[in-house]
Amino acid sequence: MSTLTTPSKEKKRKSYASNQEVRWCPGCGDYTILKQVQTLLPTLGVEPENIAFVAGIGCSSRFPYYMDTYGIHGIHGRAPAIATGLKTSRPDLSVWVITGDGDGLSIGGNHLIHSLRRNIDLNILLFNNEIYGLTKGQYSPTSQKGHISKSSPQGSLDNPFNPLSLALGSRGTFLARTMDRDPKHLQKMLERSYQHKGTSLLEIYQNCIVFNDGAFEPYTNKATRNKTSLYLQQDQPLLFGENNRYGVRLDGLKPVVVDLQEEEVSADELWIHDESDKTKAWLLTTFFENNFKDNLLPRPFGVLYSEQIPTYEEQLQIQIEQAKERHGKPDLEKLLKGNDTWVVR
Amino acid sequence: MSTLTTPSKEKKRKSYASNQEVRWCPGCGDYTILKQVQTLLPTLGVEPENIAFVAGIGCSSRFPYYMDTYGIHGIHGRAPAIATGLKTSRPDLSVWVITGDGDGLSIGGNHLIHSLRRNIDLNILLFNNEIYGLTKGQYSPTSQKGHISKSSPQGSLDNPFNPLSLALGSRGTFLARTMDRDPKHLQKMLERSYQHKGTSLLEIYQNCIVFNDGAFEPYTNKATRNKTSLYLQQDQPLLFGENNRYGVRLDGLKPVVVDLQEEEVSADELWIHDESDKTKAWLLTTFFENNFKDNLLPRPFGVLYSEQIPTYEEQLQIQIEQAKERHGKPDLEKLLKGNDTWVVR
Amino acid sequence: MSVIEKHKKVVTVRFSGDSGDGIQLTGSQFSNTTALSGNDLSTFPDYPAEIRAPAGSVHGVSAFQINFGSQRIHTPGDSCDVLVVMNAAALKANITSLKPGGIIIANMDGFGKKDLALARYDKTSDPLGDAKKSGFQLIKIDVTKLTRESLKDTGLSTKEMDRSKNMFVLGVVYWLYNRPLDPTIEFLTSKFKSKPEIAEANIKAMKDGYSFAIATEVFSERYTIEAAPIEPGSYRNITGNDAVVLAIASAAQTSDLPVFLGSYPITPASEILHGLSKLKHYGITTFQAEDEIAAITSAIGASYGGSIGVTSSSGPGVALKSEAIALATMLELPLVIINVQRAGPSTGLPTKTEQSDLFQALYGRAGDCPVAVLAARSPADCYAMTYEACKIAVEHMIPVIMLSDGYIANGAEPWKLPEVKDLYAIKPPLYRPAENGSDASPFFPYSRNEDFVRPWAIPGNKKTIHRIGGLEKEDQTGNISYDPDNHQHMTRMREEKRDAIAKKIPLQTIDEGPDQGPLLVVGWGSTYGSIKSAIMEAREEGYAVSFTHLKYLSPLPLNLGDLLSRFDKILVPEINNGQLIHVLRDTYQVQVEGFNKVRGQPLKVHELKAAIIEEFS
Amino acid sequence: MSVIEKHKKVVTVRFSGDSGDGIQLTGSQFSNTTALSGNDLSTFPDYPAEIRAPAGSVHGVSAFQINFGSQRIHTPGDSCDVLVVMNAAALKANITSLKPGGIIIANMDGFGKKDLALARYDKTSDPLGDAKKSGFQLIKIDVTKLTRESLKDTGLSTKEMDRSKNMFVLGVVYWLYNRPLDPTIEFLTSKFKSKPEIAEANIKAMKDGYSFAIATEVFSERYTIEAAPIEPGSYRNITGNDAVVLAIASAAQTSDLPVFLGSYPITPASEILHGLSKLKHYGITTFQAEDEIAAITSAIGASYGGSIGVTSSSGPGVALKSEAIALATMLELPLVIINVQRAGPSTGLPTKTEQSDLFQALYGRAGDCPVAVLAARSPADCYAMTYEACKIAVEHMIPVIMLSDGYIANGAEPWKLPEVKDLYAIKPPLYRPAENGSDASPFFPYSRNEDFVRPWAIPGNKKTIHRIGGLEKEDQTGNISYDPDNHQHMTRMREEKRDAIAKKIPLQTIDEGPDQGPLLVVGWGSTYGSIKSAIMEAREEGYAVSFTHLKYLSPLPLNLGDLLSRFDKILVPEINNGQLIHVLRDTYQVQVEGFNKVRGQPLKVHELKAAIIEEFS
Ligand SMILES: Cc1ncc(C[n+]2csc(CCOP(=O)(O)OP(=O)(O)O)c2C)c(N)n1
Ligand SMILES: Cc1ncc(C[n+]2csc(CCOP(=O)(O)OP(=O)(O)O)c2C)c(N)n1
Ligand code: SF4
Ligand code: SF4
Ligand SMILES: [Mg+2]
Ligand SMILES: [Mg+2]
Repeated sequence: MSTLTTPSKEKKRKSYASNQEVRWCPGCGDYTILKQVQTLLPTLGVEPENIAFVAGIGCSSRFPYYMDTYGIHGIHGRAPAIATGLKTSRPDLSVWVITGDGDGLSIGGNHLIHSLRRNIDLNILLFNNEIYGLTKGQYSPTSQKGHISKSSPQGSLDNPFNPLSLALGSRGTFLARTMDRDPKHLQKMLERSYQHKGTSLLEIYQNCIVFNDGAFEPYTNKATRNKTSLYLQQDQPLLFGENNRYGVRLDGLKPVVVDLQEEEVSADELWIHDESDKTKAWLLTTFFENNFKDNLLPRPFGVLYSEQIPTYEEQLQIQIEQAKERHGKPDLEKLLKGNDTWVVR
Repeated sequence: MSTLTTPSKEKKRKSYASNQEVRWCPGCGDYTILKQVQTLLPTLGVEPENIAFVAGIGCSSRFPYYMDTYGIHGIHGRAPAIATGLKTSRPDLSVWVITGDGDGLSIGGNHLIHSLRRNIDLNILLFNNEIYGLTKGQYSPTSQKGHISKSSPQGSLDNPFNPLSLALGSRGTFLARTMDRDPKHLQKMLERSYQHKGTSLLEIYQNCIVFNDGAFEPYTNKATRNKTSLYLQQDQPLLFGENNRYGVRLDGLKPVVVDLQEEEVSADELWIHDESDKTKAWLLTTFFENNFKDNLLPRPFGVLYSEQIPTYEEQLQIQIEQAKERHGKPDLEKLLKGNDTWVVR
Repeated sequence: MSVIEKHKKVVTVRFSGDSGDGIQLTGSQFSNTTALSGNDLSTFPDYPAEIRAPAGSVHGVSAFQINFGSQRIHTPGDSCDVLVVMNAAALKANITSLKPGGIIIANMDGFGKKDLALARYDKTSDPLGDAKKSGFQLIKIDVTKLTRESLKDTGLSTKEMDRSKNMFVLGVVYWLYNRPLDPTIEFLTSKFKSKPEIAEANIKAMKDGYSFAIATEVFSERYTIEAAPIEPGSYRNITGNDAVVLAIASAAQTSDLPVFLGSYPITPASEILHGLSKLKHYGITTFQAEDEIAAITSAIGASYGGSIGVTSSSGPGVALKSEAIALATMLELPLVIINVQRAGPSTGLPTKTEQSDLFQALYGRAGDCPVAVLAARSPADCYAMTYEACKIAVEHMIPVIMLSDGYIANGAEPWKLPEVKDLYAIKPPLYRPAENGSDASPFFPYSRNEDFVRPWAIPGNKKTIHRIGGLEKEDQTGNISYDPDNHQHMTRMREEKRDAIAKKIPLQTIDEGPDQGPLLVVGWGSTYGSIKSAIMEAREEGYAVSFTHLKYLSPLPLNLGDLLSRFDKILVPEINNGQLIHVLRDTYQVQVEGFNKVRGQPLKVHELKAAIIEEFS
Repeated sequence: MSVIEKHKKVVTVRFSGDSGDGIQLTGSQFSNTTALSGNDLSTFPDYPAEIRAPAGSVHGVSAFQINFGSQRIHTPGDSCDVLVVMNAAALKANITSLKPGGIIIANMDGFGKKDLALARYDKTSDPLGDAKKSGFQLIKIDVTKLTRESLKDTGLSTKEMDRSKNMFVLGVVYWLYNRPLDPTIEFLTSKFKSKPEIAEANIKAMKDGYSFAIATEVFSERYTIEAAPIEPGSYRNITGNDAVVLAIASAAQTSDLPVFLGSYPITPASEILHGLSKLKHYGITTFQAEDEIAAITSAIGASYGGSIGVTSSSGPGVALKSEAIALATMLELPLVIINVQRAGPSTGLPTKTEQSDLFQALYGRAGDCPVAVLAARSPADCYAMTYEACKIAVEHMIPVIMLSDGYIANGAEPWKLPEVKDLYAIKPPLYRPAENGSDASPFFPYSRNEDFVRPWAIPGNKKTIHRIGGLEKEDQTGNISYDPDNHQHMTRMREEKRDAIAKKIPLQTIDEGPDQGPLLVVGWGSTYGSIKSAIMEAREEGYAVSFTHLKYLSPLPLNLGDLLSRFDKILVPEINNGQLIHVLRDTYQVQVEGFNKVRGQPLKVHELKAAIIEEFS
């Protein structure tokens, strides 16, 4: 499957676009994400009437209005909870959650971590722009420490969340990272999120051109991105840099960057990516904190972790079936009677 | 310092006990924890008027009433937030948070993870009894999957949180685990929590004798606890079992139990505990999930992780000082005037 | 000395003892037998606030009160004729609820030195002697000793034998009120099916208690209470929380809709979650959410998907749902919010009752945010009003708050079983155009029917694809609109939709007394029984007082203003600091007086009666 | 053609253009200069709902309206005399706000084909021509071209030059109203201190705009507006949100207490967080919490620690705080809750104004939960009422909700600077016994003074160690109490404490008109200006209408009932579906009529005036 948009695809894409005018700032990263979602959906074999987009509040959370599918623009932070009710009661639907770093990690952090542990089959797209866009530029739980914003004139004091570490600590079963500026990879990751049965969390680096322009510059800028971004591929060694010049090797528990041009390292000494390895996944999420230090670890993009365990709603269905088997057809009369009745004549 | 209660200590302990009758169920694990806290405090050199206990709602959250210190019995789940306001505005106080697995991880999960990432100097004691006690026995976010309770008659469907994994994923800087039935260790861990500058999370396995009796039986029962519990000691190898018969070794990234009587393993091949190693800490928290599987990993007790970074309130103080330096003594008149004034005569 | 047989119209008995003494079971057995004997009755369990307080302590006392008679019974009784106390703490905690001259049945083995100390009586005191001196009739029985004696040949351990103490006492009380033992024998046999020796022991203890009462003539009188004039039919005892559960199951059936309950445990509402979680085969899904906000928002998500979304909580939990209730109001989706009120504000007295969340229900949201508000008047009425809440929510696409409270949630009364086939229908305004039909007309999610209700189009249909949200929506299309006139229009529509419900609810009727006169008492919610009793007593004494009771608080019945205007004075009793009184003053600009008690308890009939009579002086 | 010089009493000018056109800066410069010229004025910025809509589109239009005159000014004006439009979209969005026959100053370079298309005008249409046909006066200026011409020698890029377009227009308007250029020259010089070439360019463009107006005689008339009769003193322009910030800083100083603000960003309240976060050196700590619940509970924690706890939000955020407000009510700690209302319910119209959170403020909590509620009537009044809120919260140990709204939060008016030394004192009821003193009397955290206020004892003092919580507390000791009578007592105490505040607030006075008569208009909150203007106009036309405006909503002023009773009719205008009207009906059982607009906008003076006059027919 080619992930680039061909003319006929474009037509299909439009069939998933609602008639509402898209109202993000010109140049906002949200546009590409919208486009890739609209491009992907027609290829999945799910009809639009069986898809629902659920969002909270934020620039990104306007997303559902632009999709010609079912959808709910909820209240701030509650999208995962709304989606939980929808998916649990309607397991036949494909339910997508759209949230931002403020919506999903600040006010909505609790719902996010709980849906991750419950493993409800939701596709959560976290539009991370490291800022509160809609409220015009306060620092968010993913803003770099020291970030100067309207509400932090002397720099923010909070250590930012590392969203994927948090998700792993919450027992998330599918964790991936991508960015608005790489539509091809973005679409691939959207597809993988869709395919995963269980809660999938896809963190999307999204540029807010107005309040936090260039936050992900190191990973998108042509001059630097080679050195800063690593694209994960299942069963492949961790390689990055121009012509895959660099690799990552495990020195005990410590990930170390090796320059394959300078050092004599064979491919099988390198770290081989294994999505099912939770410890490796943890290490990959922590590349985050090591960034900009001596041992300049790149930012990993791709599927960091994927684990197939039963979903919440699957198990619920089993319990429903069991209850039906045990109790037979509901007999309201009997239920109302309970155990002790008497008759007055 | 001996941690056992001697007669004079008993007197000191009483001086930290309020005159309110303690009203937990007879045999509840909360009693021991209360006693150990009351025993420890007099040894710390902080006067009771400079200590505050802040709690949410739950059996455990009644704790502040029983301490003769300052204290707030707040609302369900919000203790970390209340404590954040108190500690941030009163960095001179020693602030303790008392919470339960429901209070702290269900309704209050968001405040907990945010205080962890902010690293405010709070000592959070998480009384984990894997059940909602006060509301009479519903399953909690730490209840084992399949737990049959009043609200899960066919067994709970949720994967439980692994509280320390969650905390590590939230960038917690001090994570430890202890249990009600081991007063000595409990007291040691309380002391370590106190000593840590930054948010310390101490998970305390606490037996709810009424609604979830025996939840931690494997770790407290004399017959089994040797095999199931591992006590971490800084710079010491991971050893457990009768006469430290077993050790834990790292096979690449995989922790493996070795029977030192059967296998020829030298002490330095074993995993040496290092509180400052975050990757090791992660592996230790995941022993949780490996429990009851082939490779029967023990449950680690002790300090899993400890990292010294600046606290929120320290940094805030610096900003306050900077602001004072930059702006000088507050000049209300000037502030009110702003930039543009005119005079009407 | 021979026993005098007397007839009585109404009797109140209160069983009390330590939490471990099986008081609740004793009480419910006595209730069942009483119901089978044809009496009307009302019961109230009084649990300790602590989960399990130290044995023998005052705050560990558990009690169960039953009021029964040969006439209609509306409350568990202000105070009791007979007080059973299993230990000293029980006496201490309950003596104030005994009528002057009332009977104390005391287990003497619970009045040892240790028991007195645990109950915090003075070492040297003799509380039973003091009680006798105060004019109470004292029946001393060595229950523990006698039970052990009775069971000595069973081979049970002392501890096991002691568990039957309550049955011994129950036997005594059965004798006192001339009750058959069979119902309890049947119950015990089935309950301990797998442990027949335990069933045997309990039955023996009860029989021996009964015989003991005959043989020892401890009582000089014995009472018979004739059957009450009760409407014929099948009955069961039911608590308010159980009634809520059954109503929701009923609504699922009659509407042919799935139900989704999102809930977070809280006293005294948790039993609704517990009860519904057992009914998966009724198409009912329960979700124990991480908090109240997730509870209600998950229910909203499910409503969008085509379920009846329900959420249950108590005041502080409902406070957390305010923002989401407003979302549901904007989305115009069905949503049922059950609020089992408790004494507040804040954590307050969580195990005590109050009806102080009326303000919150009516007004507790940002913006102009009209919802429907109903209130149940008794345990059994929780069935009717919850069913009604589901019907209104679904048929009017609106959030409905159903107010219950700790008193009726835990209290029980006989409930005449409805005929399932007679349950009135619930007709969701579902809109499902045939997907392959030729109907090309576009779908308008915010078009409205004659009751201002929008169509409910659930995901899965290609022709009704639409999105909804909390931003103001354009009339008809539901698209976002910032148009000022549209906002004015939609604000009005939401209000008119709520108001239009008034056409569907019953007109307000007078419950007691003439439909005009000097004094009307207006009640709402769980005070019904107390007010009814007080009114009946006052009327018997010749006072021309009338009574009406509100079950619909928003919208109010269309004729209420007219009805109120026909009385000279209006008195509103409430278990709060005055809430409905403000609504009536505001809505009808009538002079209203309040009778307000905020004691965490049901209204006392005699106090209210006195207040009513006072109005005539 | 020579220019006629005219005098005018009141003028309204509306600047509009694309978000990128610098409209807000233009407006605020015009305001400053106008203020310095001695006029009274009122301004309102009208931002687009989107952060940054596509350039040239209608929803990307930004506007700034100023109403100024030689008499007292109370609103930014219903409609404008002069409308400046920088492009076609601006015309489309704002033409309805121009008075019949009003002047349009149009930048012709914003009316090209592309501009028309972006504004969604028909390809073939000529909106300016149409406007002229409708009787508007049209002044066409090629602003872009002229500005580029003006700056062609500066060496700036075209893009840079175009940034001065707004200054060119400002020059034109300055000429039209006979305004000096110096204040803006000064402003530009200081603003672009580090970029003098930009300052120069802007100044040149403005001067050339001014000269252009003189030279080309595009206008046939020119206006002079005399200074208004304004109280002598120092003035500045202030928005409501800025005023809140300054009031809190002032309260910190006069009370000698630290302030802790816990807040979570939300439109239109965020500026309070922004403003206070710059004032750390005033003893003000700001904490951007993870949500509104953490925001308020952190403030409660800080209050316990001895700070003035403050939290700021808007309706949906305040809804989330309900449970915690009840906690603070129980804890009896100072807490200030600023609610900058916006149009609801739910997300509603977040950038639009409304005063529909009064119900929520008064009643939106579980249980009987009395708090104090105040409301500011104008941008500058936000200072007075926020200061008052701090004072009441601290001196009465109670949560105080201060209601502002989007209109006054963003709108600005001249504010007479208070003398710092004249600010009245705030006296916290701190209780700090000497630790080494011999005073052995025990400390009672829930004892009360004559105003029912408990002592505030903060951690750090050995003699006042105590614990508080949300469970009902025993009178005096503050220990947990389940005693029924105590609960009744404490419920009453909490209410009486709130009610006692009434003794401390000013009696209600009549703002306009006689203190008795046929009609009284009662307002509250941000409608003050509109009502005042409408009343003054109606009175000038001879209608005997009076006006009173409420700033204290709970408790209400002691004499309000008396005051209301002296009028035959009462009219309550509100920007909601009717809220205060219910409070008055309830409290005073008076007949009240409502004038309710729910359009997300301030009340229109002429509409209200018409409604007032209607009352006399
Ligand atoms: C209860 C509530 N609190 C606060 C807000 C204000 N608010 C709207 S969106 C937002 C944050 C948006 O940030 P993010 O989720 O990162 O989305 P972005 O705009 O950056 O895409 C906030 C604070 C709200 N709408 N509701
Ligand atoms: C807002 C709110 N929701 C629900 C409750 C009811 N509630 C009180 S404690 C509790 C859970 C207690 O569990 P946990 O925190 O584990 O404490 P434990 O009793 O087990 O010590 C719940 C659900 C409440 N008091 N307030
Ligand atoms: S403010 Fe930022 S995130 Fe929001 S639409 Fe504009 S560019 Fe995008
Ligand atoms: S219910 Fe459980 S946790 Fe609560 S006091 Fe009793 S034993 Fe302890
Ligand atoms: Mg963001
Ligand atoms: Mg627990």
